[in-house]
Amino acid sequence: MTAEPAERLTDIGPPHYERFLPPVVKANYGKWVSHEILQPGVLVHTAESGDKIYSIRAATARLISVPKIRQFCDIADKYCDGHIRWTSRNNVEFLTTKKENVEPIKQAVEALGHPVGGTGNSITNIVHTQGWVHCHSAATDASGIVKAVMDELMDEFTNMRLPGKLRIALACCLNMCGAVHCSDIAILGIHRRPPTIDHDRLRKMCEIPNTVAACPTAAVRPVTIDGNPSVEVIEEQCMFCANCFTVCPSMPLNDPEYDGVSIWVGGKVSNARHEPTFSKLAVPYIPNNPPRWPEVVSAVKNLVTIWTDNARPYERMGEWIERIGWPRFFEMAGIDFQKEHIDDFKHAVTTYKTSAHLRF
Amino acid sequence: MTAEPAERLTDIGPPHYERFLPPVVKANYGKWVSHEILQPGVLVHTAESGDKIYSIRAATARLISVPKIRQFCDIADKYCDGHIRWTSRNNVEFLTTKKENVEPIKQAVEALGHPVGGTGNSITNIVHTQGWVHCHSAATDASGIVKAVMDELMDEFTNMRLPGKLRIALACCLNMCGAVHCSDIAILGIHRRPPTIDHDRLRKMCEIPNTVAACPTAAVRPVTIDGNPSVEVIEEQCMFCANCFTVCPSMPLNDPEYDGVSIWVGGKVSNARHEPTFSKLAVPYIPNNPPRWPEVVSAVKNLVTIWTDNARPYERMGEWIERIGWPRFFEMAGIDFQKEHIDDFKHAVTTYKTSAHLRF
Amino acid sequence: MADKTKASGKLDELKKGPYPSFVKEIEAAAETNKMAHDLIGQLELSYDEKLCHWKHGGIVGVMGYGGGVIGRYSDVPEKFPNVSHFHTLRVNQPAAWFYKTDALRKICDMWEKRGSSVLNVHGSTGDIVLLGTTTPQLEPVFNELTSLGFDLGGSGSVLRTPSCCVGPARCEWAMYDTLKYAYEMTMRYQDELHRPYFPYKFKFKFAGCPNDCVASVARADMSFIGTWKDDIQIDQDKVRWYAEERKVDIEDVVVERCPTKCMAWDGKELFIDNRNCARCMHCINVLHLALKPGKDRGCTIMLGAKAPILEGAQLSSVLVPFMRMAPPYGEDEATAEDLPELIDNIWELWGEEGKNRERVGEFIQRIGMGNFLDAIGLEPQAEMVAHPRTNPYVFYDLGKDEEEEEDE
Amino acid sequence: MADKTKASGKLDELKKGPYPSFVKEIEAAAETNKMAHDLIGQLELSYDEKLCHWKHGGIVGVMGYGGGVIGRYSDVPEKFPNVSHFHTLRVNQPAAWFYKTDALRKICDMWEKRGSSVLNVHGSTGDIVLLGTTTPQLEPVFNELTSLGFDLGGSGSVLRTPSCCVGPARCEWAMYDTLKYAYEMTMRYQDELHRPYFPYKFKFKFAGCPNDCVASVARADMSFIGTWKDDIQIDQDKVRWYAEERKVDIEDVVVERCPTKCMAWDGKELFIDNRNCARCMHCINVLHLALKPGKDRGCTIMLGAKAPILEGAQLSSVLVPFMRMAPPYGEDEATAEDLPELIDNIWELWGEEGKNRERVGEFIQRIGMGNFLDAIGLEPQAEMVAHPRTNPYVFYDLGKDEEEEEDE
Ligand code: SRM
Ligand code: SRM
Ligand code: SRM
Ligand code: SRM
Ligand code: SF4
Ligand code: SF4
Ligand code: SF4
Ligand code: SF4
Ligand code: SF4
Ligand code: SF4
Ligand code: SF4
Ligand code: SF4
Repeated sequence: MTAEPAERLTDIGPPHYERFLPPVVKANYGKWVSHEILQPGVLVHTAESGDKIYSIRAATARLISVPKIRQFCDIADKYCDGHIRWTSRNNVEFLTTKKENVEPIKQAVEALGHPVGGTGNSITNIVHTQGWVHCHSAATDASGIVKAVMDELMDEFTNMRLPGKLRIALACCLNMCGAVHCSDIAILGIHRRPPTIDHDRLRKMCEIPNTVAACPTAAVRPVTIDGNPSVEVIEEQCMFCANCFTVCPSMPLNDPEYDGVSIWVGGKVSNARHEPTFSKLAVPYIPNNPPRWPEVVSAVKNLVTIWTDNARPYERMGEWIERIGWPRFFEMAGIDFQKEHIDDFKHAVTTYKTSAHLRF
Repeated sequence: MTAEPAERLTDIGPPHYERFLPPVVKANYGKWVSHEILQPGVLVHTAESGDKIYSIRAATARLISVPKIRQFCDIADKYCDGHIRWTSRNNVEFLTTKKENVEPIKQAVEALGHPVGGTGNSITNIVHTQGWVHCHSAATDASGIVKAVMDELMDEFTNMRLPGKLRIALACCLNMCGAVHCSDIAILGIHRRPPTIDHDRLRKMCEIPNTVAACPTAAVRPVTIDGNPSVEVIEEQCMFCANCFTVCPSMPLNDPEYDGVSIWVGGKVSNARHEPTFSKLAVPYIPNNPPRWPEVVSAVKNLVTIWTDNARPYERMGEWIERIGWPRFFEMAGIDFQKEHIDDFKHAVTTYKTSAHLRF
Repeated sequence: MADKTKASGKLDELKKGPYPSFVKEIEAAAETNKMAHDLIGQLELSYDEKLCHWKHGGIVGVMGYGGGVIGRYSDVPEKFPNVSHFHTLRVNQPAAWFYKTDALRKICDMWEKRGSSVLNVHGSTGDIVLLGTTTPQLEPVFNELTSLGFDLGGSGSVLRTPSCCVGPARCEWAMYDTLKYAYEMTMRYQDELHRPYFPYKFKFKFAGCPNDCVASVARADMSFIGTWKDDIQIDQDKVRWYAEERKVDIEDVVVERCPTKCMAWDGKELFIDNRNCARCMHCINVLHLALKPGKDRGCTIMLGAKAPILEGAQLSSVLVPFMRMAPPYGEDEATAEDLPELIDNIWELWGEEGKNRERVGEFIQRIGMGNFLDAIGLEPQAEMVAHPRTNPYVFYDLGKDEEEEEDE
Repeated sequence: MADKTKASGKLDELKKGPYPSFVKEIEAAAETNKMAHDLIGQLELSYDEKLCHWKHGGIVGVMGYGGGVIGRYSDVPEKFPNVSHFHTLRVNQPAAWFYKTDALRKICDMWEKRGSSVLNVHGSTGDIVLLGTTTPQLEPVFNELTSLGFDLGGSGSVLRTPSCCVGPARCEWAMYDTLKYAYEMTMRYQDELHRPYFPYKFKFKFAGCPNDCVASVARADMSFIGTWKDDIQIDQDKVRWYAEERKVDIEDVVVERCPTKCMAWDGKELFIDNRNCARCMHCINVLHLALKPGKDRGCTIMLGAKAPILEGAQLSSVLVPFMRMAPPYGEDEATAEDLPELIDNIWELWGEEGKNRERVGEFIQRIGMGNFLDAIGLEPQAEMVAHPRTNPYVFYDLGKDEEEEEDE
């Protein structure tokens, strides 16, 4: 008899998490009572039962190779009964019930070039996106800037001496994949030239009504070019969001001269103390300068430094700025306050200073 | 010789204030160093020179008759060398350098039916507008409600036992003449029926483009009625602002059944402590119930009472509510939170609760 | 027809109670005045019907002026012929509402004769509002007023009557001369006040300190709010006196209420970190015998307040963080000498590009504050915003880069 | 043509420094993988030209699914033929990103063979992102994945892959079972996850407590944030231990940082006015050995977060202030049993009335939150707003009055 073709599986969903939970987790699921950070990157959680689990957290570049994952698996097999997890910020965590495994794990992971840290009041991994590695939309690279910035800030990953947590994120375009818009420091790739239109391709590839509707500022208008329907862009009305390009590939905005990076500060997500809040524009534009974007690195470093030196304990970047006021922040950061900093989109009026609460 | 016709004076502007300043003011202009409130309604200001000026402040209905002004003048002539002023909230002030005149002035003014008070942490006069006495736009009367509310709150005008200042204002329509939108308690006349259109008159009286442009929600559209240009109102899109009526008299909104009053809380103007802020909707609608609007009176009284009983010293209404949170406020005020309380105009999204900061 | 001098029915109820009764006022006027008399009648009708009985105002005025008079007609003139016309005149008040009785009495005499004998002291903008007269009386009223030294205030799309707090005339906190500026600006702009040529109304208000006793931030297109730059003056003995004699809980009612938490009190000394003081006035208000504002004084100019029509209400927002209002003027600082140019630039831009019935605040919203500043020639400053933008929809100014490139 | 396995030039610089190098990762993959090899080449070109070299993605996918694959083509295929196709697959991660090495190794083996040997662990939504393969490989990859027990995640206008914080698996603060809900909701809505029928994407994220370690409030259309209703549990001895042994300045770092200022510390006892506690977690975070959340637990459901496109970014806002997530369920309270209906109602309304590419948050903005609540059958609650409206542009619901009248 010939073998029946195997049924094509669909809609099976992800593996059930229980398949992957360490036994100590299953036994103490929902019964953890406390945690302590033993050293940067090393947590211990204790359960009602008295059971303990040690987590050793290490940085990854998020973009990771099959060989590296296998090396991680080797460590996890050796010390963690094959258990491993990743965090919501793309750090890897090795989990063990044996305290004596902590140092060997740490050494093994660091030997692979993955520093242990990112816990407590530190700078943990940078949430980021695809950049030139995979996305068509990217106004800058992601991994490269992240690497350059983290190289500079590594001491704050492996130490816990900051006033509070500091979350950095990067998105390579205004689509802002990731929680970039609510980060202590956000690095954002930006275009600064209106789309160029390839009318020929546009005719074949794009739906004109969708393209017109895609523009938040109504800069895209239907026109007839050489007897064919197409679109035009009122350049003064374009603020380079690339949303037209998202729906219509024939309107690219990429421009090696004018693309670059903007830096935003003071956002947060947790409810701790201050409510969650968006990041605000600090540095309107820095040109792309691969491979190490030195101007971006030093701008970020500067922000980290002035915050570290001046914030009170547990004050996140935005909480600190709110206390000292934005004018003082600009002064301390040495950033020139410009037209670009002033909102002019829909709710701009709600960002104006409507009191005489000023400091001199 | 015949007398030359007197030249018609124009653009002379108001009398120079120096003509009317009391001598002690002129002598100490800009040199006042301190003040004290001697009793409710009685202030004394002391100058560098040691000179003093006593001000006795009394309520007026703002709408005032020629005979009454003459009576005030009599008092001012008798005790104040003819000097008198009004405040920015329509209280009258009698000014004297003689301490011994304070009590006689007080008695004389009160004898005319004008209680002395309104200073310090009290409820001072209600800023208000024309209502049925003079305006065509009025969705309610102004003077009548003010009278009824102040009759109820008079003890708080003549005492200074409140946590902070409490400013009440009333506007008889959404035009909001006065600083109604930034008051601790604002009483606002509202329509709740779309305009009725008199097409015949409209044709003669109104410019159609202006009328269409006047509508904030684009509910007014040009149409042709019996061959003549006119407008129609998309009723679902009307939120009863009466702005169309302002530019086009043939679109009245008045409606004895559906007009009435809404109550707003927590606004302020001063920069003291909290920044200036708008009042927020508390009671969406109370029908007009002349002559004494008992439901409005008791709603206001209730707001004053819960604030008085619960606010900390110097906490204005809005500062108190911000501390306890809006859900608690609605609970304490016994006001049902409704759809109407939720903003749905332009910046509505900025008023949503975007955190898990909740109290239970 | 209603021909009684006294209110009755519903209105009668409003003669009771401790607060001054507007009904009694109208009655008092009605004793000698027919218009006031019919006003009672029409008002009673409104009270009975819960309906306003005034028609949408027509355009009436005095010769050569485009404002100052609000036309008003009864929609039941047959019932109340004496208020069939019932126009108001707005009379420009003297700065800070100081009067001598002789001037007031003359206005009263005139108004008893030529109007309703009823007035508002004052209107919400600050004018003396003469409530109700007929068209033929407008010109005589105007002539009598000017001969008494008074002039009309604003209405319509003009500069509205400026107003100011009592300021240096009777307040220790006036950081600049509010009366002087209210008066001088009113005089300088008489033409703009009387002849409509703006897209819409424009209001100035002058408050001597951040307490803003004329509610300027909420009601004036351009608000001038006094403030100071240097340190709050502290008399520590007096602070202790407050704590000890007046039993003021300084920690609770002062330190804890400070919006920037820049104060400390150890039971003996009050410490203020002045660099972080937001100039809110609270501590000074409460401990006024012990604390005083600094000596380096001026004002913050704020722009754009308005009521809700059309695009929603706005508070004014910072335009000039600090302007010195009296000499000696230093270099490199904004001073009152810059005011005329600043105002001209704003009016010119708004006058040319503002839409009909678009307040300056709405105009700024529409064109963007950055563009507005560019156009009037002011540098953007961080003080102008509560916070920088959160949205990335930035109209980058490429001209700048290109210029820089050319420079290279 | 660029046929080197190792990076050089600009990219080489990114192999230096202490932070893990993505260049080294791609190099490691490139040792055995041609796609990774050409990826280096194309990336170097991008670094040289400051330009991205991917074309706008075409529509590719696996049979029967409308999402899970992002099509990607090189715009320089002649130079880098091995990445001329370079599609990613999004693989639905196990809840909270726990793995066993055997499963991971199998994915690696498959991806080394059928893809680029490069992946993202994880993508921003939470998926395992398999970075780059060719169209013909898509179906085989999918079949191998499912045979390993994995399935694709979402892309396009579908329910996106839900994600959750580590929660009860390793955190003492999980107020409900985040893994269970992430898993169950993913399973319940497999169809919505794989077949686009929404106006646009829709994301669920589950955070066990207000610390929100999955950033749900900023990134999920529907965020489930654990919280509690009763009093914070205090161990006063441990509080004192913090003060004495750990030298924590409780007044400064705890009491003073409390957003509602509802705490007091007299050096011996820590007092919390729980009715005014906003459940922010700060004091618990800092004094975690002494304080614990209350015992009456559930979650707050928030709706509407999104990135800026089109109408600007939004944070989620409160939809259900408190939902109990595990039995016993009381009467008159929102419980997890209401969830399916709630979600159905939202999707139905938004599905029918939402515009193309309009996120649910933008949809609510457009139709008004009040109308939205009406339509999905939820009562408005004061918890849903930061503050009630300030503008008087109210669409009064007259139906209500008319009904009331009819009732009379
Ligand atoms: C592992 C992880 C959850 C997961 O499912 O993967 C996690 C785990 C813990 N978080 Fe978190 N958080 C994790 C991402 C987050 C995020 C999300 C993000 O950054 O994108 C946030 C919100 C950040 C924000 O507000 O922008 C977050 C805000 C917090 C906070 C609040 C911090 C604050 O003051 O605002 C705490 C409380 C604390 O640390 O005391 C917290 C506390 C904790 C605790 C102590 C909870 C516990 O008892 O186990 C865990 C160890 C924290 C540490 O690293 O010191 N966790 N935590 C995530 C680790 C990310 C990483 O690799 O660095
Ligand atoms: C006379 C008047 C100015 C004028 O030119 O007419 C005035 C006069 C004074 N005000 Fe005022 N304020 C006057 C309207 C205002 C207004 C405007 C308004 O209400 O429309 C405000 C803003 C109100 C708001 O925020 O909504 C105002 C907010 C203040 C404050 C700040 C109060 C606060 O805590 O928010 C102070 C400080 C204080 O009282 O300690 C103040 C303080 C004062 C002082 C003590 C100033 C002084 O040293 O002379 C004066 C006596 C106050 C009193 O009544 O106890 N004045 N004051 C106004 C009297 C109105 C009335 O008849 O009641
Ligand atoms: C008389 C007065 C009310 C009062 O009882 O005191 C008044 C009365 C009228 N106002 Fe006003 N406004 C008066 C001060 C105000 C103020 C307060 C202020 O100036 O400080 C405001 C709010 C601040 C502002 O300017 O925004 C105000 C905001 C309005 C508006 C809304 C303007 C806006 O941009 O939102 C309108 C509607 C309009 O302009 O079409 C308006 C329109 C009107 C009209 C002309 C009615 C109309 O629709 O055309 C009213 C004539 C009533 C009458 O029959 O006498 N009135 N009006 C005040 C002027 C007296 C005076 O000169 O002293
Ligand atoms: C792969 C990933 C970035 C990453 O490197 O991790 C990603 C990549 C893309 N995102 Fe995203 N988004 C990714 C998570 C996000 C997130 C974060 C999240 O889900 O937590 C957001 C912000 C939250 C949100 O949903 O608003 C996000 C907001 C967007 C948007 C803006 C949506 C908006 O409403 O504002 C777009 C534009 C669009 O949908 O047209 C977008 C579009 C895209 C596209 C499909 C490009 C496009 O214009 O069509 C990107 C494909 C890149 C590629 O070639 O692989 N991506 N995207 C993330 C998905 C991996 C995964 O499944 O785990
Ligand atoms: S942020 Fe923009 S460029 Fe970067 S991955 Fe997302 S869509 Fe692509
Ligand atoms: S980039 Fe954005 S603003 Fe510019 S035309 Fe395209 S959609 Fe419109
Ligand atoms: S608030 Fe409205 S009704 Fe009242 S006076 Fe002003 S415009 Fe007239
Ligand atoms: S009342 Fe206001 S919303 Fe209604 S039609 Fe007139 S202008 Fe438009
Ligand atoms: S605003 Fe300031 S200066 Fe003017 S009266 Fe009020 S307290 Fe005095
Ligand atoms: S003026 Fe206000 S901000 Fe300044 S110290 Fe006093 S209370 Fe604080
Ligand atoms: S969100 Fe709360 S429950 Fe979840 S991991 Fe973070 S701290 Fe723990
Ligand atoms: S959880 Fe937050 S709000 Fe509640 S008491 Fe602690 S610090 Fe205050």
